[in-house]
Amino acid sequence: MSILVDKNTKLLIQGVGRDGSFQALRMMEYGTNIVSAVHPGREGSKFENKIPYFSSVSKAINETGANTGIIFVPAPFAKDAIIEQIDSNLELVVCITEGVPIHDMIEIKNYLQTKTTRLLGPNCPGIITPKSKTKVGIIPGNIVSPGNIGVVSRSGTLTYEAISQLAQYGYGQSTCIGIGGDPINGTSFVDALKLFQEDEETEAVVLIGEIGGNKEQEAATFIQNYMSKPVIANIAGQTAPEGKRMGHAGAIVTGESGLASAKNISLKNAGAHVVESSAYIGKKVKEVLS
Amino acid sequence: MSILVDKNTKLLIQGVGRDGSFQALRMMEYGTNIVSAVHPGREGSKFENKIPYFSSVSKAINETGANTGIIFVPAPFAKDAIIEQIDSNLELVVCITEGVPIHDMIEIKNYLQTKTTRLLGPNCPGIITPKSKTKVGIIPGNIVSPGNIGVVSRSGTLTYEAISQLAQYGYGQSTCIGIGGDPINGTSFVDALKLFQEDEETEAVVLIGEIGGNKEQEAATFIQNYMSKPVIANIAGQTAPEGKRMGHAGAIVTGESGLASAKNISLKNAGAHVVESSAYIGKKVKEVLS
Amino acid sequence: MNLHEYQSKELFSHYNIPIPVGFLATTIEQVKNYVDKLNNNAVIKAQIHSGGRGKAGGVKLVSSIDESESFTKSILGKFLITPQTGSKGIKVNKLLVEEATSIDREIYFSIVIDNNDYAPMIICSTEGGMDIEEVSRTMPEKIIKTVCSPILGVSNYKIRKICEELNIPKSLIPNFTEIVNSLYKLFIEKDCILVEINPLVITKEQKVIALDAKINIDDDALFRQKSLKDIEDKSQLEKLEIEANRNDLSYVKLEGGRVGCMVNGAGLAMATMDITKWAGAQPANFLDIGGSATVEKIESAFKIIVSDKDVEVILVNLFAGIARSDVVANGIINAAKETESKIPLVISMRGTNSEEGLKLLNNSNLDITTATDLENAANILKQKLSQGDI
Amino acid sequence: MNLHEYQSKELFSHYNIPIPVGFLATTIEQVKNYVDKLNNNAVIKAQIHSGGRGKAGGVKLVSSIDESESFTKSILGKFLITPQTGSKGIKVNKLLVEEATSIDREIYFSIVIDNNDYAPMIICSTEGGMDIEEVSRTMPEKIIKTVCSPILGVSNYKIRKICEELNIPKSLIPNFTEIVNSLYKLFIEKDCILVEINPLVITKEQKVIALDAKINIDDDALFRQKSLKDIEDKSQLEKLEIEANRNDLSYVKLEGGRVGCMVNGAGLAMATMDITKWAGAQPANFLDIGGSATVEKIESAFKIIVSDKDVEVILVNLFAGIARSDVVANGIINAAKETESKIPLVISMRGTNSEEGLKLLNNSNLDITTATDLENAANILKQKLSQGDI
Repeated sequence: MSILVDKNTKLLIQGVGRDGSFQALRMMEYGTNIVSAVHPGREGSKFENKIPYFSSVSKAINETGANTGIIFVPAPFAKDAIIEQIDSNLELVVCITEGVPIHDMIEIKNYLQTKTTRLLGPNCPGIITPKSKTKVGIIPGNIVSPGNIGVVSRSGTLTYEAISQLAQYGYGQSTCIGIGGDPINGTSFVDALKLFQEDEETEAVVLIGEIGGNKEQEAATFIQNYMSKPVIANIAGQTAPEGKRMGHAGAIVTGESGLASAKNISLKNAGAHVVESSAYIGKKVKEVLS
Repeated sequence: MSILVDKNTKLLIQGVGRDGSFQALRMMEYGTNIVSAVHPGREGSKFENKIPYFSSVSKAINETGANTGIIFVPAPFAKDAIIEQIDSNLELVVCITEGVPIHDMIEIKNYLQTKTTRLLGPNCPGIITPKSKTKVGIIPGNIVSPGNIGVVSRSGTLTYEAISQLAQYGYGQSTCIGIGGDPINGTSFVDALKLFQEDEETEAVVLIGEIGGNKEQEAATFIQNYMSKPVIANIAGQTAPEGKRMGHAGAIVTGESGLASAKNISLKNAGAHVVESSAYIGKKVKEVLS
Repeated sequence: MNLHEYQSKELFSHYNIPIPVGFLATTIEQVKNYVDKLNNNAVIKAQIHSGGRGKAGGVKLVSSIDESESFTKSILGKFLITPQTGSKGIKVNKLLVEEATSIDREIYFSIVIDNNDYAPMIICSTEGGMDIEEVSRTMPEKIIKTVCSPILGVSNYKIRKICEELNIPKSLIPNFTEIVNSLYKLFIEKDCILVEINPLVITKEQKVIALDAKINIDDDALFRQKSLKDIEDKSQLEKLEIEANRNDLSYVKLEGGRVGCMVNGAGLAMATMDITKWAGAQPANFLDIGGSATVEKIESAFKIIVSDKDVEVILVNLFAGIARSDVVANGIINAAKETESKIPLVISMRGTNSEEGLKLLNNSNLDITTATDLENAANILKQKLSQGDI
Repeated sequence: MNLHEYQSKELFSHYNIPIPVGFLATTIEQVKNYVDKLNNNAVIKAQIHSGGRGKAGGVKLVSSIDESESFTKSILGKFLITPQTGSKGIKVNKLLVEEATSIDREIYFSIVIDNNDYAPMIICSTEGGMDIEEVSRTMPEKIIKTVCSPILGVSNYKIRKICEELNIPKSLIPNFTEIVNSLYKLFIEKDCILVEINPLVITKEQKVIALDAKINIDDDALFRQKSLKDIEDKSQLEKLEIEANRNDLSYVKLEGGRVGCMVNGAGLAMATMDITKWAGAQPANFLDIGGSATVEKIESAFKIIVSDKDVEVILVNLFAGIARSDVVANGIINAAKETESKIPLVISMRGTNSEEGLKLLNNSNLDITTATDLENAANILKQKLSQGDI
C-alpha cells in the first residue's frame, strides 16, 4: 500500500512543452505508466513515439483509461487545465505549474467542493511512491527509496532535502507528497496526514511546514485528535523577517499564527516531534524511531 | 414519525408583511411552534405580542433556537433571504415566495451543493404534518387529517385538491409536501420519495406532477429501483397545448419528456398507479389500498 | 418577455457581438432610403414575435428600390401568419433593413437554461439556418450540448471542443471564442432564458456574424432589467394579455372555446382544463390569479374574462392557500356588479376562508352555481351543456 | 504589486467609489496651483509605497500657498523614512493634493483573501484612521470580519449586518451598500489581494468618502491586468529588485549581511537563511530562482547577486526538481566569467542532473567549494568565517 499513486496509476500528462516533456521522460524512466498526453495541435502524433497525443482530456481518458492527471501548462492556462481534468472525473489531478493567480484558486477550490476529484498543488513537486516505482511530479527519482516514512511538505525543494536526510539515516519512504506552497491549494496537510494514518506501510510521518498561514496549526489539531503514528515536524523560516505580501489587513486574518514559533508550539503541544533546524530532520527521525 | 417537520420544529418566519403575517397566524392556530420572526426595522417588538422580531436570522437563531425557516419576502429579495437562512445552517428552509428569477435559483442550487441545509421551494405551498399539528407553509390546515398517505406535488392548489379527495375516501396524511412549480427548486420528487420510503408512518404516496421538465421521469426511475410502497401518480396538463416559454431550443433540452403522455408511460412502467384525471385521485388510492 | 430581432441585435452590439449593418424602418420611405444606402443589396425582415418568418414570407432579399417598395407595401401594417402565430397572425409594424451577407457556412448557436444541471447550456450545430427541432429529430448526432458552470462560466476548454466539433477554421477561433464569452455574459447579465442565433454565419470574407438574433428574458427578473422592460413591444400581445400583465395575472387565450376559467395555480389550471375538456366543453381562456390576491386584482381578472366575447360561462376553481376565498369572492361580486355581467358562473371555492367566501357569493344575487369539488364542477358544466343553458 | 494612493483612487473613481477632489503634482508650481484651486484648504500627501506616512511627516494639511510651498520643498525629491521603509527611506517623486474634508466619523474598511474559506473577506471597524493592527491587538471586538462567497459575492444581508455593526446612519445605507458592492467588484475584477480604505469617512455633510486608498494586485495575475502592470511605479523598488522582476526572479535585500544566497524554492530559501544565521553568518540577500530556469535566467540571477556590494561570499543551495542542475551550473559559470567575479562560492547542488552540474562546476576553475548537503554547507560557511577567509 501507499497513498494516492501506485502501480494502478495510469497517468495523463497535460502540457508537454520544455519542462513537461523533460519531466515526462524522467517519470517514464522512473517507471510511471504514462498512457496519454494532451497538447494542443498534436493529436494524431505520439510523444517519444510511444504515448498518444489527444486534443482534449475527455478524449484521452476515453481512449486510454487514464485515472490520474498531471499539469505542466503555463500559469495563465493552468486554471482551465485543472477544470478540464476535474470535469473529466480523474481521481487525482496534480498541478505542478507555479504562479497560478490566487483568484483562480478561489474559484477552483469552490468548484472542487461540488466534485469528487482530489487536486494536489498547484506550485507543488507532486508525489512519488518508491515501492511501486510511481512518480507523478518532479521529485527526483534517484533520491527516494522504498520504506516506511511518509513525507508531506509545503515546500518542493525542502522535501528533497528531507528525503535526502532520511536516506543518510537509512530510511526509505512509503510516499512523498508535496502539497505546494501557495496559500490556497488542493490538498492540505490534514488531507495527507489522514491518508498516511490509514496507510499500512507508513510507520511515521515527516511534516515540513513554512511560516505564514495556519495550515500547520490545523495539522496539529488533527495530529492531536487522530494520529497514532509519530509525526516529525520542521518549520522553515524560523529566522525570516516578517513577510509583507498581504500587508496589514492580511496579518489580521491570520494573526500571530503565521509565525514559526506559534506553529512549533502548536505542533509540540499536539505531540509532534518538532525539529527546529532543517539540517537535522533525518537525525530526529532516527531519534524518534530508535 | 413524519418527514421534515414534526413537534420538534422550531420555526423562524422571515418577511412578515400582509401575506406573511396572515399565514403566520394560520400556522400558529394550527399548532406550529413559531419561535421568532425576522423583519427589517422591527427588532425589539413582537409579532402578535408573542413572537420576538429580530433584524437578522443569525440573531433570531441565537436567541430562540429556531431550526426551520420559512420565507414570505417579495421575490426581488427572496434570494438574499434564502442565502441568509442557508448560511445560518437551518435544517430546513421553506420558501413560499413565487416569481423568484431563475438565474437566482441557479446560484442558490449551486451554493446549496456546498451546504447541509435542505431547501423546499420556492413558489411552493410548504409542508404539513397533521399528526404533530405542524405546518410550515400555507396548506390549509382544515383540509388535512392524520393518516398514512404521503402527498408530494409540484402544484400548490392541486395538492389541496388531492388532499381533499383523500379526505372524501377517509384517508389521512402522514405529511403533505409541495415541492413547488418552478423549473429549478430546492427539493425534488426523488428527495421527497426517499423520505417517504424511509418514513414508518407512510403507507402509500400520492405524487402529483405536471407537464414540462423531466422530474417525473426521475421519480419513475427512483420508484422502480427503490420504492416498495405504492405510489399513486397524476400528471396535470394532459390536454394542455404545448408550452412556449422556453422556445424551440428549450424543447431540445428536454425533448419529448415534457409531455404528459411521456410522463405517464414512465410512471406506469416503473410500477406507479397512474390516474389520468385529477378528479379521481382519491378514488384511485382507495382502489390501490383496498 | 421576447425581444424583437432588432432589439436583440442592439444588445449584441453592446456586447461586441458582430451583426450585419442594418436600420429599423417603420415607413416605406425609410425602407427605400435604407435599401439605397445599402447599394440595392439588402434583406428586409418583418419584426414580429414569432419564429418561422422566412417560410411565411416575412423575410425578403431585395436588389432594387422598386422591389423593396413592393415588398414593403405587401407586408407593413399587415398581419403575418406563421406556424407559431395562430390563425389571426401578428401585425407587422417594423421592418429591419440589413445589408445582404455572402454566406459561406451557417451555424446554429444558442444558450438556454438546463434545469437538470442548474446551469446555462450551450446548444450548437453545424446545421445552422434550419429548424433546429427538425435537426434534433432527424440528426440528433449533429446537436452539440455543452453544460456551463455557474461558478466558472464557460471554461475555455469547452469552447475549444465546440470549435473542434463545429470545425471552426483555426484563424477564426479567437474571434469565435470572444463571441461565445460575450453571449454568455449577456445571457447572465440580462437574465435571459434564451439567446439564440440561427444562423450564426461565417461569411465568404471569413467573418463570423450573427445573422439572426432571438432573446427571451425571464419575466420574473424584469424588476431588475428595467431598460429591457421599457422596450417591450406591447403591440405584439393581445389587448387582454396586456391588461393581465399589467395586473400581474397570467392570461392565456385559447381558440374555439366557450368557458372562461379563473383559477389559482398553474397545476390546478391544467387540471381544470383537463376536466373541462373531458366534460365536453372547451376553455376559451385561462386566467391564473396566482398566489396572493387583492380585491382589485380579482376585479381586474373578472373584467378581463368577461371582455372575451367567446365566453359563455365562467368556471371559477379556487383552492385557496396563500390566497383568501373571501377576498376572491368580494372581487368577483364587485366586478360582476360593475360590469353588469349576465354570464353564468360555476364556482368551486375551497381552502383558506372558503366558508366566508361561499357565504358572500351565495348572498350576492348573481347567477352562481356552487360546486363542491373538481368532479362536481365538471358535472355541473356537463349538465349545463346538455341542457343547452350555454 | 502595490498601487499608489492616487492610482488606487483613480481605480475607485472608475468604480464610482467617491473620493475627494484631488490632483497629482510633481513640481512645486503644480502644488501651489492646485492648493490655490482648492481655496487654500488642502491636504498634501506623499505618494510612496509605504504605510505610516502620516506619522512620518508625509501628509500635511495646508491653509495657504506659502505653507504648501515650504512643505513641498521639504519633501519633494527627498527620501521619506517610515517604520515600513527601512533606514534608507523611499524617494518622494509625486504628491497628491486634495481638498480638505470635514470628517464626522472615520471607518476602517478592507477586503482581503481569506485562505481558510477560499473566499474574499471584508474586514471593517468603527475605529478608522488608526493602525488597524493596533486595533486588532487592543480591541479585537471592534474588528468585524465578514466572509464573502465566490459564488454569490457579497450577499445583501451581510452588508445590512455590517451597516448595523458600524452603525451607519439609515439614510446612508444605500450609498454605503453601493460602495461595498463596487469595492468587491473591483477586488474581483482587478485580481486584488488587498483593497484597503483607512479611513473611509462620513463627512459632516453626511457623505461617504474614501479618504485613503491602498490596493495590492496579485503579481501572478498581472499577465491579465496589463493596464495595471503598465502603471507600476518602478522608482519605488530597489534597482536590483527591478532587474530581478524583469527576469522573473524573486529577490529580497536584507540589511547588515555578507552572504549572497542563490536558492531554488521559498522553503529551501528559508531553511538556508535559518542555517546561515545559525552558522553565525548573515545573509545579504536572497535570490530565489524558482522552478523552471534557463541559462540566461541564472546568469542574470548571478549578476544581480554580485552587484550587491555587501556580498562577500555566495552560497548556492540548489535541490533541482523541475530545474536542472546542469543548466544552473552553466549559468553560474558563464556569468562568473563574464563579470570576472572573484567572490568565493559555496555550492550545494543536488537533485535532477546534479552529477552533470557538479562536474561542470568542478571543471570551471572558479573559486568554488562544493558542499554535500545543508549541514555541510553551513559548516563550510562557519569554517570560512572562523578562518577569516571572508
